[in-house]
Amino acid sequence: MKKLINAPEHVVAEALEGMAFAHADLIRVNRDPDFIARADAPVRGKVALVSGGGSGHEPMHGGFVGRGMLDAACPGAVFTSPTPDQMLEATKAVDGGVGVLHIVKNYTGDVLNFEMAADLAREEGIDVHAVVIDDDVAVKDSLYTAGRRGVGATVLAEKICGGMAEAGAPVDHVVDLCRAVNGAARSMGLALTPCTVPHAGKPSFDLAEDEMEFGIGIHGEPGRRRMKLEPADRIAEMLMEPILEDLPFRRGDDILLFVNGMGGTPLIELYVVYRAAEAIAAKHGLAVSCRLVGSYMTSLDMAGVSITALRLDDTMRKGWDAPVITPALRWGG
Amino acid sequence: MKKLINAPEHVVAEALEGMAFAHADLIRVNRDPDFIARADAPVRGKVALVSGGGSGHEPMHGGFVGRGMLDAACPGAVFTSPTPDQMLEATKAVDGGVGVLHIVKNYTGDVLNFEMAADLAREEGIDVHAVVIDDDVAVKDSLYTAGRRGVGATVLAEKICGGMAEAGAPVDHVVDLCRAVNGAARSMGLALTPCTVPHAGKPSFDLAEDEMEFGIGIHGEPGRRRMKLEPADRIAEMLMEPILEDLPFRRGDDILLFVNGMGGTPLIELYVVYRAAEAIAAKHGLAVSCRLVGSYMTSLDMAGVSITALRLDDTMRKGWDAPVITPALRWGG
Amino acid sequence: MARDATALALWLRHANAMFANEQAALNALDAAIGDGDHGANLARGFAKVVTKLDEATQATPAALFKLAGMTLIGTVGGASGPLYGTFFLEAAKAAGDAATLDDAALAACLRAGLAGVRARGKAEPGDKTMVDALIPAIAVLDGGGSLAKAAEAARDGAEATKPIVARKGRASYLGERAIGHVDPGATSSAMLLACLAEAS
Amino acid sequence: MARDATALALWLRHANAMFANEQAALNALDAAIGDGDHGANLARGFAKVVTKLDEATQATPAALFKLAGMTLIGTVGGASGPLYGTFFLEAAKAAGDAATLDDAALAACLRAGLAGVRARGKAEPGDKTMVDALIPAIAVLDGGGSLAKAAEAARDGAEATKPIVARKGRASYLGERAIGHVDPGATSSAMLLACLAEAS
Ligand SMILES: Nc1ncnc2c1ncn2[C@@H]1O[C@H](COP(=O)(O)OP(=O)(O)O)[C@@H](O)[C@H]1O
Ligand SMILES: Nc1ncnc2c1ncn2[C@@H]1O[C@H](COP(=O)(O)OP(=O)(O)O)[C@@H](O)[C@H]1O
Ligand SMILES: [Mg+2]
Ligand SMILES: [Mg+2]
Ligand SMILES: [Mg+2]
Ligand SMILES: [Mg+2]
Repeated sequence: MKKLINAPEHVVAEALEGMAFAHADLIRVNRDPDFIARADAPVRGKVALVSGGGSGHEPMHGGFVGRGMLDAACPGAVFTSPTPDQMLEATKAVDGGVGVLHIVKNYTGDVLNFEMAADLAREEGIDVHAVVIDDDVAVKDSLYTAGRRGVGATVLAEKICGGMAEAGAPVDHVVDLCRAVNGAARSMGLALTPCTVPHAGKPSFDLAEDEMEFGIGIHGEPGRRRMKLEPADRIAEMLMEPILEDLPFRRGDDILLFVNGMGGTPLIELYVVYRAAEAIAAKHGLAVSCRLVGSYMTSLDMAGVSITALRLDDTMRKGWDAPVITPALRWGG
Repeated sequence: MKKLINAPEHVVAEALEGMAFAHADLIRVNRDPDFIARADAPVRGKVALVSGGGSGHEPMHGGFVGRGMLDAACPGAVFTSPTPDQMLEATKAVDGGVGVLHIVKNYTGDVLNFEMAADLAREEGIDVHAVVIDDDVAVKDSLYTAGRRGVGATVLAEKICGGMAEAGAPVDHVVDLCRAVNGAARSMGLALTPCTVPHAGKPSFDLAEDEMEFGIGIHGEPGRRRMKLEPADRIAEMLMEPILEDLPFRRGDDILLFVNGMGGTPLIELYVVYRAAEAIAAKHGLAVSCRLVGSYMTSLDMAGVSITALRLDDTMRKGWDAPVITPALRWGG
Repeated sequence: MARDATALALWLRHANAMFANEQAALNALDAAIGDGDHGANLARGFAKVVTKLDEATQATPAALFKLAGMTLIGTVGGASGPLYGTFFLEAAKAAGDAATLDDAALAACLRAGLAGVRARGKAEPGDKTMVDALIPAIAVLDGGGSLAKAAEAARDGAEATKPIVARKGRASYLGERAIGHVDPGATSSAMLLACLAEAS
Repeated sequence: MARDATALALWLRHANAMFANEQAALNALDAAIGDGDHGANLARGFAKVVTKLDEATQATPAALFKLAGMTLIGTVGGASGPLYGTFFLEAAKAAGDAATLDDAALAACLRAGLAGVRARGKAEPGDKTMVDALIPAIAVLDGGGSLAKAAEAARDGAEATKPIVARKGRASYLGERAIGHVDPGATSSAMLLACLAEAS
């Protein structure tokens, strides 16, 4: 295992300290329980957004804390859901008195821990709402699974809802908007290499030199099927087709297109994939009006890519375009 | 070789097209000769900044084109200097009538090609200046080498000079500032893994599972020496010490600290290194007032890190803090 | 047989020893159909429970269970943290302010714990989860069987998760590929009951 | 012997065939002490030169050299692109508007080319660069020797770069580690002169 770390058990804490040094103007890092809050929290009269999940997906979620996006993020151990006390303390620290939204990725652990935290926060009189994100079309959504996993749409929901919350939207609007974003977004991902969890010290699965793993999640879990490596244009097609069919997206839809790197993939390759993805969208008669290309929701050092498409409406576009000032995402005033 | 590409010979062109799709609001991509210019170029009355170099270092330089940073960037083939016709056309396209600065990394190819381009541009009546960046303390700067390589200071010089040019600084000031930044910045890097150039199809060097390569450049070339893998804190020390000794930095200096990922290193690890680097700076009595953490100057999929320290003065700090709106670096209005 | 908080604390201490020993085995079970952290999660949680037990004696079984539940919730994370945490919190509620628990009262606590796990996780029997170990164990107690017999039933229940697909938790993503692997949570539940039988 | 532009074009066509064939070998030399692209760079550049030659006949040697120089500069990149480009541009200037070049005039062109390379790259003899092949070759011509002899001298000059450290270009970063490897640019220069001797 080749990593720039001191010891597996200290990675999360030390990275948090590094973030605290690097972004003292934007965020405040609380230890024990661990959470990251925006520097000016709580913002009175603003709906607060809290998210969280296992570490190893950086910049998600801590890199999205700041004006116009999240009010707090709770990092768990690597790939392990954080605990309700973290979420409770984060919720209390950022509550502006007009409601808090928990944005939860659909993994049993995340869902259960956030549920408990919400119960506890409500007992303390905070108006907590939760939206579970489940946009991964690689998982069959049926009674016989834990349901689709939450992947790329999480980043979009956090940005869009964060933008509207900052602009003063009331809690019910923000909650509905978050559900709407989740309902209109679909994602699919693929890995060229496995990742190595520091604690485990060895790759999460084996993959031959000419193979890729199709339909992966973000925890180093194997995907839907293993197949021969394909050229980037074909890979983009294989990801876009199930995404477009699933919603389904229709000719004339206006979309946001998000090409995400899994951590070990260089930016030059993401642009090659983005080119193919936007061409495919155009061929399907979709108008791409918002775009994001980069490694925003990662699986440690995994090489790979995921694509997310979101059918936009006016509110979503407004939320997306709104100013955001966080360590990882920044635009506007 | 596992890459999200179609064919090695198309990577650069297709990535450029992907960038053109993804950032149409900020940049304009010219093909044949290839260069990226800011969307509103030429900006009359503003000193124009042009840089360039081999591809494979993304987001450098194309990701730094936009308001407050570069006016144009010229991408060569992967790890191969671009040609003078690219630089000439880019220079003509962004010349605002008050001088153009070429920011050149010190590699023989880059230097010679930019020199020819500058000669040609001057023949066409453009007031071209050039500053060569050579901040890499891993290379002995003597009569007997091509001199220090240009690495991390390039990003800082482009941002700082871009900020001041945007604010209306005349060409002589911008040129002097660029020289000053280069003179006050020092860098050092290290690789945990080699990178794989698409054309070559195999790793640029071999490295055992417990080894790292110390003093690498950004072209997959081997470094100063090969050694056993060390913990992140020790690695930060090994990079910081030669940097701090070389300038030398002195107690009380105010610095910008830049921890840069080489492409295949996840952000969580960069924060672990940043934590150690800032602690070391503090121990040496340095005040860190500006910071950058991320993969901004990469070597394709190489896992590794470089550190750059810059002794700041007021003008540099002003240039750094000035607004920047580019695909890869964005802050301020 | 009536157990006070000190006697019941022995259960949790046994469990801590068990999970410390079996951590790697549980991780391996979880690696096959999940993400490989179940043993680490429980070892971390029960170690913290024992630390807290060492700091202060608990006056009642309810206080002991509540301490265990809160500690597990705050340290385990993942899916099993809230589930085992809920198990002990519900057991605490069922224990009321009794100073000791006889067999029937202890059975009532375990029954309440199971109900809590089912309410929180919504797993049905046969979904390949810890519930598949807990249900048969409680059924034995309901029928007047001993804790030892209940622990045996839990072990059989865990074994019976091997040939089935999962419908809850991470393993459910695998579909048919989960067949042939025992569920790690069912296994840890069986271990927990074995420790209780041994401590009683 | 007087050569017109068509006769000299044969030189460049030979060179193209040579670099296409020797591309891998030159890459390998460059991989040892540089970045492994020297063969690819030259093959790309001379292929483009030949494409341009096919498009239009050049009237004078100067026009031919200028076309070659501009094309190499615009397609080769790296260190060798501007250097070989300058070589041909300076040769073109030396050719003036002559319709043909006799031995002395051709030697003058090559001498001017070398001077251009030295002015641009600032390499001294013994720095382990293409200059180490070009200097002895021009010296042979200066002494009245044939092109064939000059090409031989270039080959010997290239060979002589093997035991020395580099002071220019990428190879200079390697220090002592460059010892034992022939310089790729010196090798390609020797090939270029061999092609000229063959074409004349
Ligand atoms: N909905 C559920 N109800 C009951 N038990 C569950 C449920 N989901 C998962 N489990 C149990 O949790 C175990 C996994 O726990 P653990 O590995 O600690 O958490 P995670 O899956 O978050 O990594 C599974 O083996 C299963 O027995
Ligand atoms: N300053 C210089 N003067 C003369 N020749 C040089 C100089 N620097 C490098 N070279 C020649 O260029 C060759 C390398 O060319 P090439 O591989 O195409 O470019 P790069 O080094 O940019 O990859 C070297 O082998 C050397 O002969
Ligand atoms: Mg887990
Ligand atoms: Mg090169
Ligand atoms: Mg698990
Ligand atoms: Mg080379």
